[in-house]
Amino acid sequence: MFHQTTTKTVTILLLFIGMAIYTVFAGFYGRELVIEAAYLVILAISLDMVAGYGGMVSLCHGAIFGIGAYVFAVLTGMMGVSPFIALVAAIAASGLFGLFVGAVTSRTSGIFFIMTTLAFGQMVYVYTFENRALGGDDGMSGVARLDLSMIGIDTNDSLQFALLAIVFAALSYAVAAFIMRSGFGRTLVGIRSNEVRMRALGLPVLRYKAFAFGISGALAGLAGTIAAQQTMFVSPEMMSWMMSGEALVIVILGGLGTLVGAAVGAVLFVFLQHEVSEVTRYWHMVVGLVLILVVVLGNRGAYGQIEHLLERRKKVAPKASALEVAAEKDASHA
Amino acid sequence: MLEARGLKKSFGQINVTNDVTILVEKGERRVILGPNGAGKTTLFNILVGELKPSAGTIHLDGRDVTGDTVEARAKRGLARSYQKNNLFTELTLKENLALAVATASGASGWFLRDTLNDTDILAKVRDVAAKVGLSELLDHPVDAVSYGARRQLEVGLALATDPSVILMDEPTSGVGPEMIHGFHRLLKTLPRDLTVVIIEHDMDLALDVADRVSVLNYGELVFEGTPDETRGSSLVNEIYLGGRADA
Amino acid sequence: QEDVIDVGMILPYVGVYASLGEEIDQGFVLALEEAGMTDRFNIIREDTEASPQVGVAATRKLVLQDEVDVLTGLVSSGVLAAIRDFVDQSQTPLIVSNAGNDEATGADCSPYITRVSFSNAQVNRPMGQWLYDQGVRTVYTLAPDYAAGRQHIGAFVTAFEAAGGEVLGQDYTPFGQTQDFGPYLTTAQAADPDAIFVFYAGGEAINFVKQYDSFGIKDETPLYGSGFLTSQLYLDAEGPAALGVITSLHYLPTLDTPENKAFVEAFQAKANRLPSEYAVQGYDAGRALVEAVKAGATDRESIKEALRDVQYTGPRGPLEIDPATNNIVQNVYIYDIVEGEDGKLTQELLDTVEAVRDEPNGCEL
Amino acid sequence: MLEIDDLHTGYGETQVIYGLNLRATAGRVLAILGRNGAGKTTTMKAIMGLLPATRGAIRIEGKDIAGERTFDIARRGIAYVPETRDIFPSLTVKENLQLATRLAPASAEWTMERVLDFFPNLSRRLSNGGNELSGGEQQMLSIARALLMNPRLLLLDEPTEGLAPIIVRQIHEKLSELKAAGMTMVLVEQNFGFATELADDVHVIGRGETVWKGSSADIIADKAVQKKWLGV
Amino acid sequence: MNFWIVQALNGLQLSMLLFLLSIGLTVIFGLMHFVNLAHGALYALGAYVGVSAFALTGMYWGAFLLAPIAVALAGVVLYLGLIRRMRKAGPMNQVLVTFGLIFVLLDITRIIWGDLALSIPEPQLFTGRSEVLGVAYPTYRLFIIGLGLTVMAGLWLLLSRTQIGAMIRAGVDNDQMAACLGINVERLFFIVFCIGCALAGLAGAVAAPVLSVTPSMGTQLLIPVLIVVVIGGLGSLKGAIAGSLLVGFIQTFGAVLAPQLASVAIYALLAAVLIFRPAGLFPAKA
Ligand SMILES: Nc1ncnc2c1ncn2[C@@H]1O[C@H](COP(=O)(O)OP(=O)(O)OP(=O)(O)O)[C@@H](O)[C@H]1O
Ligand SMILES: Nc1ncnc2c1ncn2[C@@H]1O[C@H](COP(=O)(O)OP(=O)(O)OP(=O)(O)O)[C@@H](O)[C@H]1O
Ligand SMILES: [Mg+2]
Ligand SMILES: [Mg+2]
Repeated sequence: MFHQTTTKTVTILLLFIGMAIYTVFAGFYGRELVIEAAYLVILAISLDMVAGYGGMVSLCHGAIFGIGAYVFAVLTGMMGVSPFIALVAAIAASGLFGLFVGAVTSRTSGIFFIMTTLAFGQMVYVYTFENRALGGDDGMSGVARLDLSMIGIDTNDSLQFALLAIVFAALSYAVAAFIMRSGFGRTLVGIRSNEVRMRALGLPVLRYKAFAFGISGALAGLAGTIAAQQTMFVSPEMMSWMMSGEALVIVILGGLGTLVGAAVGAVLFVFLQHEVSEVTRYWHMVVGLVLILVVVLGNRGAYGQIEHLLERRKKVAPKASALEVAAEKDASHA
Repeated sequence: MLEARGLKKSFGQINVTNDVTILVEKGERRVILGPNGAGKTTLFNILVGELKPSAGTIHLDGRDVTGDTVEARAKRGLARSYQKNNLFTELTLKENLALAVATASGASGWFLRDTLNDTDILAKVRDVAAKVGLSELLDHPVDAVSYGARRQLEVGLALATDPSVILMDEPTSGVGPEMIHGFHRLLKTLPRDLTVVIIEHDMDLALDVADRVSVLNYGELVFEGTPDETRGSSLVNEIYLGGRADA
Repeated sequence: QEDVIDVGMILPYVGVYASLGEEIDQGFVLALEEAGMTDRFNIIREDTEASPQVGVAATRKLVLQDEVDVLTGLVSSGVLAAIRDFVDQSQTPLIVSNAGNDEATGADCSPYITRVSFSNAQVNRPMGQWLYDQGVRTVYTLAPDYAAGRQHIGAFVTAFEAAGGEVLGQDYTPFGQTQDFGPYLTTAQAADPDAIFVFYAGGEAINFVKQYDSFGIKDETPLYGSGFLTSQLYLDAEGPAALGVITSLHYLPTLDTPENKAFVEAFQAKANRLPSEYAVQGYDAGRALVEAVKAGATDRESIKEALRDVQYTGPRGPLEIDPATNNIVQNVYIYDIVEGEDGKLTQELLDTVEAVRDEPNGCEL
Repeated sequence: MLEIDDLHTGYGETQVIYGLNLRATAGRVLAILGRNGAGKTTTMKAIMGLLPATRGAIRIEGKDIAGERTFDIARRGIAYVPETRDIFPSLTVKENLQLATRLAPASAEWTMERVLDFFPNLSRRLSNGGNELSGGEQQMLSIARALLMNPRLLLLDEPTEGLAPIIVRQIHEKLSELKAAGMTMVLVEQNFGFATELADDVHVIGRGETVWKGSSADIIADKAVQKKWLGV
Repeated sequence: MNFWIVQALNGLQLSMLLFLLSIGLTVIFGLMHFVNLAHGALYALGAYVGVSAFALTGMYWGAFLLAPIAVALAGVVLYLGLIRRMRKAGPMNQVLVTFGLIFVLLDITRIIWGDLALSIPEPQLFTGRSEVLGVAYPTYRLFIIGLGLTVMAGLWLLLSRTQIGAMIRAGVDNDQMAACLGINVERLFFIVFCIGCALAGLAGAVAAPVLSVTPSMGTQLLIPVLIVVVIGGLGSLKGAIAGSLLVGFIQTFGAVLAPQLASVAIYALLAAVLIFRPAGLFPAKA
């Protein structure tokens, strides 16, 4: 179950503040990386909500992310709608799509759930890829950025846009953390742990799962709109299962089911990818090796490992035979 | 209160439940006996909706719930415990019970408040834990407590939903003598308007708490009567007790 | 001491297009070496991984952070389409060395985008008339289902129908997902056309040619296509299955001209294999830049202007930049695959369509 | 037959057993009693090599098996009926049983036929999935599976749990027969009557140690011990 | 008529190819419940080794023999170095590790064999076309059909006549209890994993003459193969067979009857199957 522990608070604050400081001092390219990291943070958090806490490992979050991006792109680029309205519409559309996928897939579980979500994701991908009106495989350019000039923010300035992206990421974390520590979030964990029992306790499990997937989808859609604004361009590439796979890798890399891990993983992933690709053309191999190492050295992901070391369940070990002691006490009362 | 009429269920060729009719009154303590494989657990599964009967109807509090889902019946106050532990194994006992309390009270839909930090819910959790003798273990994860404690938690989860009818499937199996006593006491102190149906192999306990006893054999209801009638029944003795008069 | 010109090279070095990126890169460097001007240019390489998103990021980095004077590269049309607006707005000249989407020098053309490779229509249009002239009256077409596939086939079909031919049927196979062409081949064959015309490239080209051969359709229905089908790069892998396949392309390593001979020799010395059309495209991108600089260009604006006047005879014959579209004007060669003297497969030139030029198609420069 | 000296074991960092000693003599039945959570199951798991002994020795016929891998221990002729039954759900009843016959010698005493004869309930369910059995049937299957291994030492963790009285009696008879035939058994039971009737020796575990040793008759007579350590 | 016979053969051929490609995955994933995303990469490795073996021996059969052996050896290394630790680490970690492996294996093949597409010719014995059911059909494709059926039968026998299948499933269900029955679960899984790898290698060698050998061939194939395994239901050979037939025929006849939908056909199939049968068509009894 999710608890906003000190370790979590400190780590997440350090992460976002660190990103912000880096942004201020980085060059143009560094800021692009920060923006990429920021939307990946959001995407990863949205995935961790369902995968890490709800046990619903999704391979269609790339597609949902893409839906957010495309809705935003079509509305601003093709139809000239105000980016604010487009933002809301994009989040709503991806949320609804998430709700839909969640509803129809909620009866499956485990690998079957993964594969059904993959199927829906791929259908969206193939549809977009072959749809000429949406630019087909060439994608679509002409995406607008949010206009925040009335509060003095110039989103076309790389520094300001990057900082804005960090703010969005931080807000997303806050929202996710809030939900995960609410009754709803707890219930989600219960479903992951034992769906049958939750049902027997009287919970309409399928509705909760679908709803959780919808919320997660809305967040993923938000990530998509930021990605679309960054490059001012969208392509079906964003929707492919590789994107979903990448999101999953990020979550596990950082630590599944910790939320903070998702954020840490995203930053780590972007850093790795770009640092290593500077050095060698075979950077995929290096990233692959790092992934393997992370798992072999602890199975918990980078942040998960830290949390484990710091918070090693102080209380976990029941003193041997606590029950026995209790029973004795009971007996002596009787 | 709980009225099941003409229930039928078969797996392949075998009729596991064959025209079983059981009418339990409000506040009644009903014990279900029967040899292994008689169809007792299957009957529970049908009653709570985990299995669909091929024939028959189920009424709960006068309402036909035959077509209702498991969760809908649970919402109407029907709770059960399982014969084979069915818990939230990686969560603590407190979290287990809190999930049950929250689901029953509607708190599982809270978006703004934390159920694990809610005084009402926690009070209820402690109350239930005390009833089933688990107060000392609340902070331990299920997979770190002994088997007997897990059996107790089974019952605890069902009780925590504040049911009007509770079905308990062999609640005392694997539990030590003094915990059985504790459980015995618990049964006696449960509010009288709570309807209790128990599958139980411990005859001392069963016949002491029962208002009426139903005996299943090969999917059929072969006997129904008071505890005294049960003790005296040669049929029950033959198929279930195995000629043991002292039960 | 003259100023060094910063060149941003955007190519895929990993992923499905990695080998093409490599060829183009080598060709480009060869052009600079040939001109003895390697010191004048500082090449900054960025990997697009064939992903538009990465491509955009790479381009923005080259333009905004490295402040390059000229961009070159681009294998995939998707990446080109993705960076088009940015290149145009940032006023950075771009020499396209592969991506063939018609729009880039058509409706979406930009004074800053010069293409020295080809356009999809350019390579295929000549085949329409040519096939009709060979007596082919009916065709069935096949191509992968993506923008380029539809353009390659579309240009051919328009020309073929204009010439009087008839298209009996068309199938677009799922791009990147189709490995077994059996069902499509059987369907095409059942339509009983005079010929089958296809566009496939890369691994799909190899699969297609081999499977076409193994189904024995070759004996009844000859195979024609866009020249990428039997590119030098895939001939070895296709093996005897490629014999007799007739296609059109803007370059063949077997062209019998002094310019090409010299080029092939130089490339072989460097890379130890025959150059493909991609190597030539890379070479011509380098050569065009060299010519522009020789003509006195030094910065973004002057390079952009000088590129429009580039004109020379290179390995693929005479070429120039069309001022109306900034697309290349070049010969298109029709060739088939035969067994060479050394027993290896080689291209045999059948016909040359000279100075093929695209219509502006909405381009206003 | 089985000697445990100064056993320390537990789950990861949680130590549960502190210096436990135990003797099971060949041809006799040893009952291990104790409250819920006393560490009975933990001891059984340690014998099977499912938990590492952090200290102490576990000897089978004089040979220390602490540290040996579980399947090697099983191949020494030790069969285990766990309290959770551990039927393989994706195997049919028949397959569950067949697996156990793999290591048995051809001339084995317990054969498939004999076992099915003994548990007729199972013979009607041979093609059912392991998870389609009733609780009691699973318990029978678990015992049947152990018998089919034709062990020299049989470890039984609450074998009567969830069984109808009639079956409990039958099992009692069969185990008595086995005992008469010279099988060594270690039995963990909450059913005090069942255990003391069957067992020759009794060890009581409390708080991770052996707190009482004696014969069945001793403990039946010693109400104080019963009350203190078992809560009877 | 002939048209439909040929298309049916096409469907069968694709099914068998898919079966060969997926059977290794089925064995590892279906029986061991180990999520081995690197299966595609191992298959590609098999194809590449096949290319080299062909170059070395000049014979197709050299590739046919050496590829499975080489990939099985790779499997040994992987198992001892990595997979063994991952067996109980849960599906998420397995996904991550084998995802990492994809990258590593991909780059290793690129470093050794380059980026260019390669190929090997069909074996002399099976070139050309043969008459079946009144139509001429490529002989090598008939060979694939035959080989698929043979492997199918072989595995069927192995799993039904021996207890290996039951032992593996027992090990997956509950490895501690399996060990208590004297089963050396560790060694069993080691063998299963290596067999799965060998089958991947074999698939690579068999596919190489029909499909081109490219670094991306493995990733391209991974999804269809996962779909086959999942549609069929985990843990059953029957499921893998049903899955490959279904996917093979839907792909083939989708391409013939509704080409514009061909690309979504298998995803729609997957979604439909799992929505109505949430555990696949032939779920193991669990
Ligand atoms: N997986 C575990 N991790 C940590 N502690 C555990 C674990 N399993 C059991 N324990 C603890 O070890 C102690 C002994 O447990 P054990 O299961 O051996 O008891 P037992 O005597 O068999 O009880 P029961 O009669 O209830 O089966 C208990 O206090 C329990 O809390
Ligand atoms: N899913 C199933 N498929 C086939 N048969 C089943 C299934 N579930 C139960 N059975 C069979 O139905 C019969 C009744 O099972 P049930 O679990 O109801 O027995 P029970 O009376 O609870 O017995 P016990 O006291 O042993 O728990 C058993 O013989 C069992 O094998
Ligand atoms: Mg039962
Ligand atoms: Mg125990």
